[in-house]
Amino acid sequence: MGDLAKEFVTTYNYWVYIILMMIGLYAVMVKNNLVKKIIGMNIVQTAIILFFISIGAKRGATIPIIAHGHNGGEHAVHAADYINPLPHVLMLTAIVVAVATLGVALSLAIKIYQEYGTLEEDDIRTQTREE
Amino acid sequence: MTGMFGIEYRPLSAVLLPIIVAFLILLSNKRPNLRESWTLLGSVLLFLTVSSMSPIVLAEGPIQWTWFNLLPNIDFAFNVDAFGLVFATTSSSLWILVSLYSIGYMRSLKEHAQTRYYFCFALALLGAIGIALSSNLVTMFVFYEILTLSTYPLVAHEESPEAISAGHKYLAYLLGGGVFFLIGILMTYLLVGTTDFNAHGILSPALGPASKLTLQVVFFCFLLGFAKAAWMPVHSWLPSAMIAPTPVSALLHAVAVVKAGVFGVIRIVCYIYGIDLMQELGLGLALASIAAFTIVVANLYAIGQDNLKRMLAYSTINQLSFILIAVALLSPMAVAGAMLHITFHGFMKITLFLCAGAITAISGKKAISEFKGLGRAMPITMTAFLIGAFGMFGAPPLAGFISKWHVVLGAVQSGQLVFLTIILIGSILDVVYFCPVIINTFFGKMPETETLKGDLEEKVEVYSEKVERLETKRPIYYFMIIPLAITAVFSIIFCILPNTFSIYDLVQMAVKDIFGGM
Amino acid sequence: MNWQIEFIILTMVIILGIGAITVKDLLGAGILFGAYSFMMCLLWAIMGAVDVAFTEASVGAGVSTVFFISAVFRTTRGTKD
Amino acid sequence: MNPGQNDIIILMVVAPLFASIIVPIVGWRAKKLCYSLTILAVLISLFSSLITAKTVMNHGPVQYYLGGWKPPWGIEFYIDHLNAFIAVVVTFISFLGVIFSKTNVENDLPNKEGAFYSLFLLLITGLLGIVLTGDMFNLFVFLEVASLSSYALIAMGEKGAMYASFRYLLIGTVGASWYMLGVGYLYIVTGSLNMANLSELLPALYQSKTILVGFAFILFGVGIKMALFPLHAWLPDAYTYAPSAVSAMVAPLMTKVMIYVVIRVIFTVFQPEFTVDMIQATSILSWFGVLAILFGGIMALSQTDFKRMLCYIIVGEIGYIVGGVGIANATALKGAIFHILNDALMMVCLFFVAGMVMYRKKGHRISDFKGIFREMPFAAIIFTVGALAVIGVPPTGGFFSKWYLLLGGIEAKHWGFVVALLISTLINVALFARVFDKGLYVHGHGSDHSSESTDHSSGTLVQKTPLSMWIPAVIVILAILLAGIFNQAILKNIVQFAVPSGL
Amino acid sequence: MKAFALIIVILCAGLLIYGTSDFPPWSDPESPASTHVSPYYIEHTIEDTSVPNIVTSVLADYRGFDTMFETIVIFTAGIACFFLLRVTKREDHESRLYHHLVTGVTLRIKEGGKLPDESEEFRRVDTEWVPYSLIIKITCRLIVPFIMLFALYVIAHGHHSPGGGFQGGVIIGAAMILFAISNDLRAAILRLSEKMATFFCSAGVFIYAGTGLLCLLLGLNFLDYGALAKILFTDPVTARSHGILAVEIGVGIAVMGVVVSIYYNLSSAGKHDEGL
Repeated sequence: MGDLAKEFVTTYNYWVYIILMMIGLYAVMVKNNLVKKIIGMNIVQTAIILFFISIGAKRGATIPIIAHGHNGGEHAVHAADYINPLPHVLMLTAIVVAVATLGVALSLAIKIYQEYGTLEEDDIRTQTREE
Repeated sequence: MTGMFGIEYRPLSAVLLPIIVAFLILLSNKRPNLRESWTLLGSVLLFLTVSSMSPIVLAEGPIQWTWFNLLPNIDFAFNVDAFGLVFATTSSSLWILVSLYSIGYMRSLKEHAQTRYYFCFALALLGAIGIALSSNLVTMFVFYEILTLSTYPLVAHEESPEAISAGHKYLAYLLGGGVFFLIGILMTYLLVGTTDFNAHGILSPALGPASKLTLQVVFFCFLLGFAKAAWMPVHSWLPSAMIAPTPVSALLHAVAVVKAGVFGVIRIVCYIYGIDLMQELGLGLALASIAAFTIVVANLYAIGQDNLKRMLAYSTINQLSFILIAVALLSPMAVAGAMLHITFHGFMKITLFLCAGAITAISGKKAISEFKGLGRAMPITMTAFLIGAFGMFGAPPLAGFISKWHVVLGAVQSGQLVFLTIILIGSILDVVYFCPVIINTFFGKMPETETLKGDLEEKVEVYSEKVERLETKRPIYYFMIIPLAITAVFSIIFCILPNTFSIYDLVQMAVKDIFGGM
Repeated sequence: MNWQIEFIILTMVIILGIGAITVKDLLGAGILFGAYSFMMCLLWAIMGAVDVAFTEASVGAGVSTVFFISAVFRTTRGTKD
Repeated sequence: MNPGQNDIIILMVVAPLFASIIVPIVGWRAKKLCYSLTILAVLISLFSSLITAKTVMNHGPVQYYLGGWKPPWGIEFYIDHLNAFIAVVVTFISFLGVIFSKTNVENDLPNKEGAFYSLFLLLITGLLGIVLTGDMFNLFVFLEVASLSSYALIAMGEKGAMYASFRYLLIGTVGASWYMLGVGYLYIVTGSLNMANLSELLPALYQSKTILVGFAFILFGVGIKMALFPLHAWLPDAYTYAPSAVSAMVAPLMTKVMIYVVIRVIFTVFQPEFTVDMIQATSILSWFGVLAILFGGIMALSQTDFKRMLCYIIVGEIGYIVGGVGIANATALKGAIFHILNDALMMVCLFFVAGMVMYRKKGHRISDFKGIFREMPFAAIIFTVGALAVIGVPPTGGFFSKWYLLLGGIEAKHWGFVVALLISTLINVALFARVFDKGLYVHGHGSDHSSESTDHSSGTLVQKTPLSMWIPAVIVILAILLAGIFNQAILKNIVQFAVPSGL
Repeated sequence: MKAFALIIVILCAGLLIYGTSDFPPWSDPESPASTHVSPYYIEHTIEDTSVPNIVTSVLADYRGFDTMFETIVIFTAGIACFFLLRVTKREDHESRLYHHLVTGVTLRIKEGGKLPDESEEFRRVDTEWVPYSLIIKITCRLIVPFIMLFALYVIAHGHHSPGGGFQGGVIIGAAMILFAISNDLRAAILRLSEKMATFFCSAGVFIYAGTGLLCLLLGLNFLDYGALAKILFTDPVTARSHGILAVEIGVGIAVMGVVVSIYYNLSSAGKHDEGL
């Protein structure tokens, strides 16, 4: 039972990332409110981060910090003992990119609110069309 | 001789001259006299350069000059051969006269944007000369497009909605044609890997790998590309373009642009396909049929016209197709006639157009039915018109006779009696539509108390009893009268001395290259 | 016991994600998104990506939420969807 | 080659980078200095790109290991003929764009010179990084640098720019995320991020579905960024409302650099036997190119705004290049790569004209072009040259790239593409004839034929076009003509080698 | 639109699931991702850089160039927010609230009214002002230094434990934000001015890129910290370790500056007078 469930949970990771990605995409496309769109965009990004972290997982391995690192030369280091660090590094970058994009997006949203007095996309559209 | 005027540099200087002139014109925008001197000076120099090449070509063969490599196997190069010189000489000699005429015409009508006018005119000449001298299809295409684009502002010169829409029509037909021309060039390049003109044609090696049908389709692409030749049904830009100022219609739509089209067709027929391949593919007959159709229909159109310039436009279409039919006969005599007709028709038709312009500028009349009695008011103009008109149908002491004679001989030579008949019918129809003009001008009486509107400053009342000599009323009119008189005189000279400007020798040489003998 | 926690968190992530984009109050959406980020951070910590989890905790759950709230504060809280 | 010799390569990215860091600080005290610093940095970048191109031409591809780590462990700059060529295009166009930006920034963005130039430089840095890098993920980071700065720059335009930029941000971020996702898919089955390394590892996995999906997502992501029809929706608004200095710079470059990425992915990371033969991605791509050409042309016809018209022309031009890439034979690809240069040049030229007209007449609708041939003869000449290049009239460069594209299309018997190209040529004629008429024929309707008076617009003659606008414009029209006249030199020395060897 | 979006979303999901079917088994130690490139990092990090935290060594050294541009991304975001939002023109015609400290009365100065001097007696408060809870205010003031201290630890100890420049920088920034929220924005700006924050952004990136350039000037490739051995008088491995530390500090400073700067601009919509 435990193994089967574990198997399910592990592939469940991929399912969850796909579902999250779709939630995000749907929000970006359909939601009317700009802040909601931004949230959707962020969900897409986190979903991809989840995917990458799942790539890095390694059975029977521990976090990628070498134990007894201070006198490292004395212990042989086996790659199988540590989780793949590369996706983590990439995802650190991705998180930072996500927050940077978020900052710019929110600034734009504030500016749009100042210009149109609303955050609803359809209202903005009607205002643009009236001109 | 070395340097800029060495023999090998003459094609280049012939091409550069109009460019330099164009920019000098642009720079002297504010000083009309200087601007027009540049035009005149440039045209004279251009003519001298071009005509200085003909003895060399006759003696030593083509002058070649390669500028730079454009595409693999295609250079931006000039190759001055006999046939090219025929066209170049015609255009450059007529540019002088038309420049002169333009001064009179533009000033007496007080046209706007004259700098633009002269600038574009010089560029158009660049196009024409370039087409004449280029040694391969791509170089020719470059100049062909320059010619199209530079004449667009000239057509739309009046800037009325009508003129602009005529300009659009012009662009649509010619650039649309240019696209087909480009396809033709591409296909030629793909089939044989080169696009250089050769007196025996270059496409014959392609017949094996490519089917006959491909080559036939490519030929029609080329033909569509030369919409400038105004064959039916791609002719309708030409009558609309007549809204342009008359000097433009005269030089460009009687000589440079339309002849560039015909010139291109001859280049394609003789220098790309070659006579043998044309015969093998049966394209001569197809081309001749199109041309024959155009001749008949254009003549019928012309008969119904009341606007003189439109009538002349249909006459041009008719004569262009006459050249096409002559080429399509694929016999030495006929091709020689076609080449001669490029020059001769140019001189005659320009006479007619210049007359039409002079009539409009001086008397303010455009419709043929209003011309009654003008023969007495403008005797020189109308005499010149008479000469031009007779030249059109090939009456003996005029240039048209020579070329038509050659074509008729050529038709007999190739045994195409059907087309011979059509040529003759065409000539007879020429008489029919020119008749009303001649009758009106010389035998009609000007209605009494009619005001001539042409002169903007003073209204001149003309009565049938005491006709005033309009032509010589103001000194500026001489700028118009003299050129048309000169072209009329040349129309006669070409009949008596066909070898003026070595035209006849050049044509003979070209035909010899193509057929290996007359 | 590990996989049960993981399973619960994965489900929570989906629920919070859907919540963040459906709730009618933008401030609430921002907070829910913060919670979502925090769940993500837990998930990654479980999966051994400690550095990423740390960053997500400070950036995603912390600063991002503050940004959202200040943006909502400067614009409007209500929304039609 | 010893390490020191290639240091010039990194200078290409580092010079604008350092300038972008310093400029906001300098901007507090000396606003004038920002402009000079920016020009200096881009000039260094331009020179180093030229030197790199020369090195590549003489010695073949160059590698630069960042941090001294060999790939696939470290990140490398891998510069072959293709990169070197595109890098020169990018630096050259940005150099012109920076010079051009002066008056626009001074007039429209007071007190933000520092931030503007900083973002401008970051944009250049990002684009250059995309072009130079040999690492798939590093490319994503550069993509984000370029995108973020372009969002901000675009947003500071006229009314409507904010919303346009916001939409661009959303779509662009999704595009970049998809790209990253695709890279992740490649990573999960290969374990590598280095392009050269991937191209060795991938052939064994061509049957894998993961590879296919990864490829598709990379293409979708980049397709969004390069505004390939039907993913182009963000482009017209964004580039129309952007400040003229920004659109003159972003519009020609952003999409072109993305096309470079497509070429890289299709022909270097994946090999032609996969993309061309196995899944026939290229032939699908070429049909999208055809659609883009036609759609761009038709939409451009219906515009009344000059900049928006240019935007749709860009959509069409992207179709040209993508179609050329999609045909995937050496001739067409040569044309496509050469068209990247030509298109960048002619678009920058036309956007310069839009900027000049905007400066003088405070608008960029086609009706604002009335009488420019008289009032701004200089801008009119630039416009004419640019328009001729877009139409593809020889001897401008546009003709020659079109020639190769057509030749390639006929060779491949891709008649749809050939016909679309020719139709679009005619549409372009119609487009520019419209503007041309407005600019040239001021007398109209036979009303005032009062000779050659030049003083028809009394008093509206505002400032003269400043030097900083017309110098880059002159350079660009010269470049357009030279690119045409010396096209063989360019093609034989560099573009020819840029075509992937597998074709 | 909704249906259309739904179709696209489902198509995407289908494509992704289709791609998932050929994935290597989950958390398989033999999967390509775990066997091709990453083992090198795990096995060589100590001998190359003497940094036990592999993520740090990969982040700051093996793929240091990525990280540099990651810093640039966040720097770009900071500049972009400033560029977009900052309003430099003072708008004096807004109504403001002032607190009279002596009497505890809150005054509203209407548009165009004469503004009192910021003196001992009057203190400006936010328009949507609610009396602060003294407990929160004081507690936050107390906590902030400790948070910052922890952040410094995170930066400095990034070699050996989770953490590093980003995390530390964000935490310092968050501490500043906490201070700004618990007091008001003006108080925070008084302590860390806008120019200072911008300067930190630039300085941080400058430290990172400058380290790289220094390596270049010392004769090795850009960002090859081994070159620092020449000026640090150590062996290249230790030099790498120090190089990583320098870079992490740079990242920390830059991120802190950017986070604070973005917060200032976002929360006051660019006016820098009233925050959250």
